[in-house]
Amino acid sequence: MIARRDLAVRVAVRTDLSPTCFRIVVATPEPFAAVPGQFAMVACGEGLDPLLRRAYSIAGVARDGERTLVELMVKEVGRGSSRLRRLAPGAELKLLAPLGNGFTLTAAGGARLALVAGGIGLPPVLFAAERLAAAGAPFDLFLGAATAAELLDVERAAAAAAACGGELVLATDDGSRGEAGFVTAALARRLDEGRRYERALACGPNPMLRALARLARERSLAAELSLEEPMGCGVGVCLGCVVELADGRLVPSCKEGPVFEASRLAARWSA
Amino acid sequence: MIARRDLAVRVAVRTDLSPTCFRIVVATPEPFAAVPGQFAMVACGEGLDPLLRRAYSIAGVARDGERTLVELMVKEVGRGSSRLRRLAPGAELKLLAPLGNGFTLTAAGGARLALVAGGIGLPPVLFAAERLAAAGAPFDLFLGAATAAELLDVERAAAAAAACGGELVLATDDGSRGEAGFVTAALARRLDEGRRYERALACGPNPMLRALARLARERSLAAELSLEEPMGCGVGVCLGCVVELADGRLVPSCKEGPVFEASRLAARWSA
Amino acid sequence: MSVRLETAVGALRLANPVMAASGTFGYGLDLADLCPPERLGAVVSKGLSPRPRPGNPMPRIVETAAGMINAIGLQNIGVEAFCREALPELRSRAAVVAVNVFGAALEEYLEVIARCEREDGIAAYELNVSCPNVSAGGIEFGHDPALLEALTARCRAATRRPLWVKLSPNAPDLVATARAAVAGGADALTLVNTVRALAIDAAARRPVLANGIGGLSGPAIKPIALRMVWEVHRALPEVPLVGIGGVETGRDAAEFLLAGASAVQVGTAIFREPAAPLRIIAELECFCAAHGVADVRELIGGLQWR
Amino acid sequence: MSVRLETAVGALRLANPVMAASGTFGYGLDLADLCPPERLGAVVSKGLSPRPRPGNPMPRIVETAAGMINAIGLQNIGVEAFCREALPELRSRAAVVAVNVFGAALEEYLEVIARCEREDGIAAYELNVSCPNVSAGGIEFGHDPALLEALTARCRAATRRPLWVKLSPNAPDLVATARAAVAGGADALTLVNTVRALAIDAAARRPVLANGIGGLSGPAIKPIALRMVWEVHRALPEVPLVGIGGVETGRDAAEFLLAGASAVQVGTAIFREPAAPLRIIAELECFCAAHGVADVRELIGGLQWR
Ligand SMILES: Cc1cc2nc3c(=O)[nH]c(=O)nc-3n(C[C@H](O)[C@H](O)[C@H](O)COP(=O)(O)OP(=O)(O)OC[C@H]3O[C@@H](n4cnc5c(N)ncnc54)[C@H](O)[C@@H]3O)c2cc1C
Ligand SMILES: Cc1cc2nc3c(=O)[nH]c(=O)nc-3n(C[C@H](O)[C@H](O)[C@H](O)COP(=O)(O)OP(=O)(O)OC[C@H]3O[C@@H](n4cnc5c(N)ncnc54)[C@H](O)[C@@H]3O)c2cc1C
Ligand SMILES: Cc1cc2nc3c(=O)[nH]c(=O)nc-3n(C[C@H](O)[C@H](O)[C@H](O)COP(=O)(O)O)c2cc1C
Ligand SMILES: Cc1cc2nc3c(=O)[nH]c(=O)nc-3n(C[C@H](O)[C@H](O)[C@H](O)COP(=O)(O)O)c2cc1C
Ligand code: FES
Ligand code: FES
Repeated sequence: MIARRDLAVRVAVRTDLSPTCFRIVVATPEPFAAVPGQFAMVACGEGLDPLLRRAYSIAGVARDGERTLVELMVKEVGRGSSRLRRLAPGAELKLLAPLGNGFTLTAAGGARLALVAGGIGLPPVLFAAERLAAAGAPFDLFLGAATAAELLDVERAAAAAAACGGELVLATDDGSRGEAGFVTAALARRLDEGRRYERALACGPNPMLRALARLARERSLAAELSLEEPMGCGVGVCLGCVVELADGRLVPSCKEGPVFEASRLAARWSA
Repeated sequence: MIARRDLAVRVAVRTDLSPTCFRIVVATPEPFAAVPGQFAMVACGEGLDPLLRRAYSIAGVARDGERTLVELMVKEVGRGSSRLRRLAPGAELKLLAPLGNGFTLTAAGGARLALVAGGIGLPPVLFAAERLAAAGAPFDLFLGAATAAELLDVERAAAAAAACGGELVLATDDGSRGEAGFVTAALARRLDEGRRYERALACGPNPMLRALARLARERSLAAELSLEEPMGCGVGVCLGCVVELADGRLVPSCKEGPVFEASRLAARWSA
Repeated sequence: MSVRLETAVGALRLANPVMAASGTFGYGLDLADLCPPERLGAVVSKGLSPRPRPGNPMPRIVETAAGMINAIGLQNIGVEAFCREALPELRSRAAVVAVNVFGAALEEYLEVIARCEREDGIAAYELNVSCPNVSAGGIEFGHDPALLEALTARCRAATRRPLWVKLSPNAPDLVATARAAVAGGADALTLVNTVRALAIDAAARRPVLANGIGGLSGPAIKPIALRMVWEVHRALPEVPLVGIGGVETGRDAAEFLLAGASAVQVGTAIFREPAAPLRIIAELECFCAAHGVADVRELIGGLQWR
Repeated sequence: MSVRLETAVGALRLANPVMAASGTFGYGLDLADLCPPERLGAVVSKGLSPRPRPGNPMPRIVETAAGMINAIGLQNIGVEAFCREALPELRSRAAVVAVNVFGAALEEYLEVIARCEREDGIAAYELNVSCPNVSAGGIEFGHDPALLEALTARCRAATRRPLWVKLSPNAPDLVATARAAVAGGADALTLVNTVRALAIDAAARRPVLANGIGGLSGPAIKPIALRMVWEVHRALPEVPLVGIGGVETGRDAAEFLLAGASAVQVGTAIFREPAAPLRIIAELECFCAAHGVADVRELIGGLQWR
């Protein structure tokens, strides 16, 4: 594993993925590697506004000649993300990464993984899918969003799933594309049909993660959830991001997470 | 005179003038006009950093088809100016203008004006020169700077001066270009040689303005000085920019100025 | 959805809850082209003293992180000039005007009020007992509950118009100060004034401001001001409050209302954007519409403590 | 020009005047890869209580304009775990360690100190008497001079190590509080802790933080902190001070030194940039070199009042 560093990077590409979401690829001459599920703390804009960095999951890492490209996918929501959106290629950025623990990508020989993403929860899940595809490990990929326009990067997701014969399941709350309803319901239907998974790996909004944790408990499915608590530092020193575990401990999700085994979390996560 | 407005403009051009100074030309579809010596309050960057707008003298106004171009010249010094420097064409900017009173450009028939600029005091003086040149009014143009590299836009200044047979006098503190020493000394030499001016119009650092005010008092030369007090609002309501007049009153320089008749200012300006 | 923006500070009805703060909007007309005073809930005049005051030497303002420090020293044209030069046009525009009153001694407050009592078109008095800039000035009144009660009572006796007392965030005991003002007869409390602060020019080894200490305002102090409004509202739920400190957006205004303010004032934001109060009114209306608030008064004190 | 960066807080000598603040640098080792503790003037531990504390419910932090509000609730691993898990490596790195001590009652402060007295490698104690987060907690000590003097005196009697008292900016009378701590035997005063503040989620009509009120830190409070350091320095010029509040740059550090601090602490800036203290040391050195300051101690209290 590569040590975390505070990298000064430059924007290589900034493209829109949807009316509200966009991709930022930054380039660094430094060696860099990350595990899907790890994240970066990004200084969004010069000066003091916003004051704190924002956490973004790493969506991919690629070598490009002398430099390493690191990909992020961001939804424009507030101060930080709107600053990022306005960056042009060449703009400088500080990025502390890789942080956190990441998903468990190994599976017992031949066993299948279920990768589940909701909305802007896609980046770590897509990163995991592409890593698994490259390794020839089987998985199904479940992508959910409120509406068709918010299903991001579907072609890349399809290619990753296809690489090892996995299914790409799309679901939208409004039924405008793929199956209608929540993506966790789509997963439940597969389980009902008898499909078996070694483990589910998921990232998305809290209600989705809760639904998945419930499903996992009911069906005795192992599940790893990537949580997004508000973060102050991303490195375990502010204690602003703690998550309650089943044993009552409050642990910093930036350090012990952001990925947690669903069964380790306090009961309210699967209540 | 056109009413002040809070204009949302876009950067049309951003070019370097020297290692530290640059030109920004912004475009607005609104009608706009200004008198040399007037200024704009510019919101330098989104968000709260920096909090207050910065005052910049208007360096020129030109019509370009459907839009009006407004020119500023800025020296990179701190938070605000460095944000401006990093703007790319197309970037949005808010600009409250025109503000303040401006220079008196009319002269009694045929009488000559002395236009004096020090360093980044050039913009309002160059604007005045170009207006006078267009009107066929005679003037000499004195440009001073610490060193040759900080003499800005000399060709444009030369063209303006040449247009009505005026002299362009360059002076640098280190003698690297033009006459060696302060620009006010260059003016004093012309006065010594018997050249007569109806009035001097000046903008530059305070020590230069003080030297000019002294010279004006000693030689009974009328002089208008464009002052640069730190400004909070630019529109007369914060009282952060007051200037002491000879009669003891403290008046907001953004409203009653920024251009003041040297003889109206408190004695310390010409002491 | 149509939103009712009318509110009231005690008996004084306002068309909307957004006022321009004292010292940041001149005498009400300086920015009339960009922000017509009659469109605001009210305008509060620059602090007026019986006679003109020159104020402090320069520099008087300095920017800080998301804030600014000022030590203007209460420069003003005096109550007489205000009544003659500004008030007539404010009246003819039907602007709601609150006069911010400042005095170096109790008698001076009374002098200002007495002069104003001769005029129509003044909706309220706001006593500035909290300006941290003039050492011989208002600061003692605002920091000593007994003194403040006496001052308020004397001013109360001098007018039947609404009387607001503007509290200092630097008072040793904010709630005690608030109680004292109410005991003296204040109809409403404005909070907060600026926070005592210092900026240093490290290269020169001097304070940046000629006065040394000044008052911090702007977004930096908003979380402090909100806390204080809430504390006073909780202690004195019946007392109308006017919230102020770093209001920049309609959402900020809504936050102050929720914390217990009946209206807000906008100060430093006007320096950044002269029409800020108009934008804030529009944003507040949008906020209400988006959150099913038909009457802005539903927000007042509506904070649900956890 | 070579610059001497050594300073001293009372009898405690430090290689440079920049420390990591309590609660923002973990137990001294969490960021050792990015900011080695031994390169700092000192590191101050997260506030330690006799036993581990779980802290407050979430959310615990919220960003504000140039600041943040926290209500962590003094979550910590307890003094025992600190002594066993962190202290040995801090010792072997030769880091200068100050232990930030917190107790819900006087006896708890003494318990923490007693446990630490059994360990080598602790350079000083810093009493947190000012945390505004735990209602049953330290806040009373810091707001009541008599109580604070008694607490300090009891802690003083329990150790011969340097004893610092960290003051609250929310105390009704800062200078009285400072005097009380000194009267109780404090060797130095750290100021300031966070400023009581409130953030409101207007849409939810609730405080953003689960605890409601929290403590404001970051650049927003720097001008307030600087003013307080200067006020205490002016009142008690002989007392060593440690300045804290919004230090982001070497220039900020120089400003605190000029205002009377012998050293500074860096808090929130570490969240923005884990290596901020190292950058600040370098910038302070540059500042000194550029301004002809051969020894950083020349700056201490060097502010020339106008
Ligand atoms: C481990 C981790 C990974 C993340 N990965 C991604 C990612 O890949 N892509 C992406 O777009 N975002 C991601 N986020 C969220 C991101 O960090 C920011 O919170 C988000 O971009 C909003 O920041 P902002 O400055 O634009 O909005 P702000 O101005 O901070 O806030 C806008 C709104 O969002 C809410 N909000 C702020 N922070 C959070 C949070 N952490 N979680 C939920 N709501 C919040 C605020 O309360 C506010 O209502 C991640 C967060 C974490 C903790
Ligand atoms: C009427 C007027 C016209 C101006 N015209 C121009 C112009 O045409 N081009 C131009 O480059 N600048 C001009 N200025 C100066 C400009 O407004 C800014 O002060 C300057 O750009 C520095 O801002 P900053 O944010 O970059 O630096 P800051 O971060 O604000 O400060 C950097 C340094 O400059 C000092 N400083 C800040 N404001 C002033 C000030 N007003 N005067 C002197 N020193 C100051 C600070 O003390 C600090 O040391 C003008 C000012 C006024 C009042
Ligand atoms: C430049 C300036 C001048 C001020 N003058 C006065 C004044 O005369 N009387 C008064 O009561 N408050 C005065 N104030 C305080 C403001 O009215 C207000 O209480 C404070 O600035 C906080 O609000 P804000 O953060 O919106 O600016 C002044 C503030 C500033 C910035
Ligand atoms: C998240 C957080 C936790 C803190 N925990 C403590 C603590 O345990 N003990 C303490 O004395 N101060 C604590 N503080 C206060 C800081 O040490 C410091 O006094 C304050 O943040 C101001 O400095 P800054 O502006 O540099 O952050 C904490 C501050 C923050 C932001
Ligand atoms: S974000 Fe600071 S501890 Fe996790
Ligand atoms: S800058 Fe505010 S009065 Fe002139």
